[in-house]
Amino acid sequence: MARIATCWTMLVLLLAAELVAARAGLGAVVCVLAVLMVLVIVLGFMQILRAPPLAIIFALGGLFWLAILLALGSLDSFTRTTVPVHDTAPYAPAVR
Amino acid sequence: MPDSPVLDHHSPYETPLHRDESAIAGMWLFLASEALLFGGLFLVCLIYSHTRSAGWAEGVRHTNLVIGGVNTMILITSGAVYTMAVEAGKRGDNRRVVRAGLGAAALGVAFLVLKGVEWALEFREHLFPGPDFALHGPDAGAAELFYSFYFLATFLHGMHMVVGIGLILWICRKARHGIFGPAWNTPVDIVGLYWSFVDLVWMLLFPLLYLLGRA
Amino acid sequence: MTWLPEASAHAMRIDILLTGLVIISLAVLGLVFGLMLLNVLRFRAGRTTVADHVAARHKSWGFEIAWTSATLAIFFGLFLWATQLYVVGFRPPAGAIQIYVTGKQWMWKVQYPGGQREINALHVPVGRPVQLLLTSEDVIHDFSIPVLRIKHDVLPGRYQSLWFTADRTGSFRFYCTQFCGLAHSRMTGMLTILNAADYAGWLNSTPATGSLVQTGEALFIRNGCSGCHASSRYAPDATDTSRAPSVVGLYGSRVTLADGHAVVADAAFLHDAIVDPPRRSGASYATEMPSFRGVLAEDDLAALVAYLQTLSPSIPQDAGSSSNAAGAGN
Amino acid sequence: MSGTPSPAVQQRSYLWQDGTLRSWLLTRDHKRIGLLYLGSITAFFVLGSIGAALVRLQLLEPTGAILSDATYNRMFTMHGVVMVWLFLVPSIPVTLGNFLVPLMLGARDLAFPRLNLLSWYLFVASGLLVVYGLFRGGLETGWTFYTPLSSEYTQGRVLPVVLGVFLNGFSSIATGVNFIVSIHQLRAPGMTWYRLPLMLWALYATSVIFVLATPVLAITLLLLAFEHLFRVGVFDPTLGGDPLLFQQLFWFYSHPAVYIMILPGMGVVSEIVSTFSHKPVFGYRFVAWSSVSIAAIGFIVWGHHMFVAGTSLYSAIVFSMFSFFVSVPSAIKVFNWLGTMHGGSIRLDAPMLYAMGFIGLFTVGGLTGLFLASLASDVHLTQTYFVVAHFHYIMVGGMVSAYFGGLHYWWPKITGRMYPEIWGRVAAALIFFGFNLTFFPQFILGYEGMPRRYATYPAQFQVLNVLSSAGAGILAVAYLLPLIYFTWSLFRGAQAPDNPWGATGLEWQTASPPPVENFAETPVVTTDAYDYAARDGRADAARVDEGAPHA
Repeated sequence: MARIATCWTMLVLLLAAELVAARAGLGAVVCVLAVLMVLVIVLGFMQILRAPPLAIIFALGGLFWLAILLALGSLDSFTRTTVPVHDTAPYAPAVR
Repeated sequence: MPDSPVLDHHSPYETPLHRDESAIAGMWLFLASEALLFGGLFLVCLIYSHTRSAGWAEGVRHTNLVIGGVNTMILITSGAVYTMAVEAGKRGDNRRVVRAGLGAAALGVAFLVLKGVEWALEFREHLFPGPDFALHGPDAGAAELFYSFYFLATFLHGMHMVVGIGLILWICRKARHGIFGPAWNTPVDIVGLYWSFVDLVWMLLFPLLYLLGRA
Repeated sequence: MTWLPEASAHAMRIDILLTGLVIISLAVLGLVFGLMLLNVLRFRAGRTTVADHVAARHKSWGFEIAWTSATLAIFFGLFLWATQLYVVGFRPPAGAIQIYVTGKQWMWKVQYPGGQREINALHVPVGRPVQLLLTSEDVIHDFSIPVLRIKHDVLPGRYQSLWFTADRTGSFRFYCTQFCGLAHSRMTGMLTILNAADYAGWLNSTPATGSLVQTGEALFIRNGCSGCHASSRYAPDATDTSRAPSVVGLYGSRVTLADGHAVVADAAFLHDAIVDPPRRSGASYATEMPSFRGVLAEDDLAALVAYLQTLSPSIPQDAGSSSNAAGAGN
Repeated sequence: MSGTPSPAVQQRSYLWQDGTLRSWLLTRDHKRIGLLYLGSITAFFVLGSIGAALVRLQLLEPTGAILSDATYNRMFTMHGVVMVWLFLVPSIPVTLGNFLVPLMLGARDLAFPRLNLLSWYLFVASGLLVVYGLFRGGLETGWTFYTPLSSEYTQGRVLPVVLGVFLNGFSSIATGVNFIVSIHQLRAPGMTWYRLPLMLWALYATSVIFVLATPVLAITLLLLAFEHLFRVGVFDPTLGGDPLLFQQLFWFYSHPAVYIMILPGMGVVSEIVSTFSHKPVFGYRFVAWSSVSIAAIGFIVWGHHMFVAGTSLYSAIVFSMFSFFVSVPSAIKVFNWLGTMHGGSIRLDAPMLYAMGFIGLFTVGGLTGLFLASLASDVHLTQTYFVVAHFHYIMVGGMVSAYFGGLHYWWPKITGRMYPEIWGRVAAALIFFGFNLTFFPQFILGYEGMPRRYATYPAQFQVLNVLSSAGAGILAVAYLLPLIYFTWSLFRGAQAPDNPWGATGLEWQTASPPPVENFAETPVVTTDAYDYAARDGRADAARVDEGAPHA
């Protein structure tokens, strides 16, 4: 019971901190706080440390593959040079 | 998922503990799978919020922070309340499982109602991407991308909420018959994992949809 | 069937790479099939005594490490070789002729620096670097020139670059190789590689922006006519009349109408047919042509008719003798 | 040839105990669910083959022999969608895998029997949705659904097809979760990880991909459905969205999906090669871990589908390098199978012929994969018939051969009947020949530059296309043969002994067909997988007990 109350309080505090950080324009801090909230839920509510060891393996595996998806999936977008086509395209039809 | 405290003779397990551990591990594996489902959305967000940051932030600034914040509080509380049901299940206190479960489900419904109100407001403000999209200017395209993401992400999360509420009600019905006890409460546990996961996803979506880029 | 020619030095380098790959593949295939055959011949059941199971099991590490590292080494060499040839594609030389190519369901529109345009055809000089700047008006296409061993996807909203230096003259096909809808397989054209003098002559004889014929061609595309009427002599779909009659050679031909009588498709007929589409006898097309009354102004119609006339080069006409000759507006 | 099995066998076998339709449709027995799957994917295989047949008939003539452009486009889309999601991806895992995983583990059932049944219903529902979409209106986007063609420029039935594939994904995830948890939790006493049959290692690796890649496909299709429904969305180029992002997400699933299709085939081949060489698999641990590393590396190579798509140079180089890496474990497997045959005592029964066909054709497919992993040559060859030939060598030459090999190998166990051996060999040889005639010319076509998905083509390509279509005709006959003689063997085949091939796996230690509870008593494993010395020793001992002279 006390554990749940503690976790709930921590989450509420983190949420408040998130709002403050967002107002201050600290994007990175917001991200860190969001990850902390996730950790509180995983450790406090889902009690992953008391789950069978297999569950921890599965959770870490999911996290690992998520990292692959995000890292390699964004690699192209972040290293690409794009030449956008504007309205003044050279093949603008001759009339109108 | 096991549906009774005893093993029937076709069960592949040796002991009930063996069965319950497998069920919990299986649920975690399913949640890993779910994480990658939302992972696709996070990738979309990660890319556009950097490559099209100006318009994306403009979209973020038009979301309803009050409703979003209240909803986050509701979900935090709902998660905490359902975790009480899990604790009660471990003690075999079926009445508390029902009460906490119904409380968590009610909070979940409140979340969905508020979300619906928020959507209605956004539709009225023409924030749904399309020909009569409300925002104009050079970055309007990226703002529309943001709203495509916003509506799909909240829809998908909402669907998970609906499934979660359904599962909680199913647990409550079972608990009313008093079938959970210290020896067997795996379904309560498993639904708790799912409900916390839905919670967890929102804790990530909330900053992405409402906070990052607002200032 | 003739073997695919190489029309650039890059194409030759790609072929050398491919030859290398083929040789490696044949060697490995020979090894695999050879060993399989030898094993089957040598160790058929009943031909040998049962092997010593236990002894065979623990000797594998040496072999495993050997063939793993051998494959790794070969693969890494191949990777470097192929990558270095690929990187070239990202570095167009300065001073290349820049030609804009726009993909559209289902045609290629090509525009030259001097304002010349053509459809489903590309003329380039031999020996000079050419850079194609590719974009699309709708879906993703892909511009592929097999004789040059290059291709690139063509995306809406941004330019892709594809460059080459052709080193032999001739006419070769290019294709759309990214599936783009109904008439994907008809989105092909001809690359003509000319020597310097012929290229200059071709540029001079091709009308630049603003001629009546060019205006007409633009209208023909923009109003959707080209979606149904085959209009290109270069594309393999020149005879495709499943959706609507071809307009290639239509001008000056005899057309039998639904009420039975035949007329010669002259300029007046074409004009009226656009405003008030006639029914032909015994013809059934997948699409029905809408009326363009009120959609097209009279000067638009004049331009369209002028363009259509250029598609019947053998018929003497008021507006020049072919699309390559100067149009009526010049 | 004997008639019906003895009453004793009937009573114990999973096939005969309670034969009502209801008991089949509500069964939680993994063996019966495997058979339900077998029936459904056979139907989809036939459907997809009809699509292929029409495509090959059309291409007999440069101008297109029988179909309009629109119908041709629908047919190759139908062929692709049905074959990939309704046949190849499920094939070995859901039929043989479902049947064998518990038997090989020495377990009574999979970890979640009801989830298993649910996955079959999801599969059937998804199949019906896809078929509905493809036949009521049709779809002409190719199986890859590239945006914006599929979202904003098609009138086709995008939604039912996409929803069908979406549901199909959840069927896959359910199967994957079931297999992974079963292999972790339900191993018989003594069955350590390094005693698992290689089939299980392969299925484990496959399941990892099922569970972790499929959800990304699901979300991709959801984004696509959103975009198609509202004609605006996150890939929309008119908003400055990136259509390539769709391809990134799509291939994040669809490239690993290639390994979903091929890994179980490799597992089957490992079993067959070992059994018919009567020798343990050479380099067991390497083969086992190569499965896992294929699954893992398979996740980081998807960008090689996009070398000409307009991605960045860095991304292309990184993905090309990883693509070369992924072929190393495949090479390890091929060499180890050859090592297994060396020094064995080889019998060339039909399953072995299929397995050898797999090794040969998969090698061709893998080697031509190098042409496509190499950046510069990929530019020339991609999106031509070279690619078509390459992946058919892997998928059809490799995977379908392994599937048929596995069906022949375990048919006695599944049904309790032997198939006619002569016909099995004839079909195997015919498939090998017909397959090569169909697809080898396509390598040349691709090099010559013939683009894929063309309803019409320049006349210079006709000769090779006619050859290819002729091969397809032979292949069609060759695929019909097993269908006929398997059906025949159900009624007239000889009674199968418990272990007709002299194999070592636990599945061969129970009756053919197995009883409902799989094993009369839980088996205890005391030897490594493929320990023929121990098995032969036991068999000899049994013979001595019976008073037979010692060999």
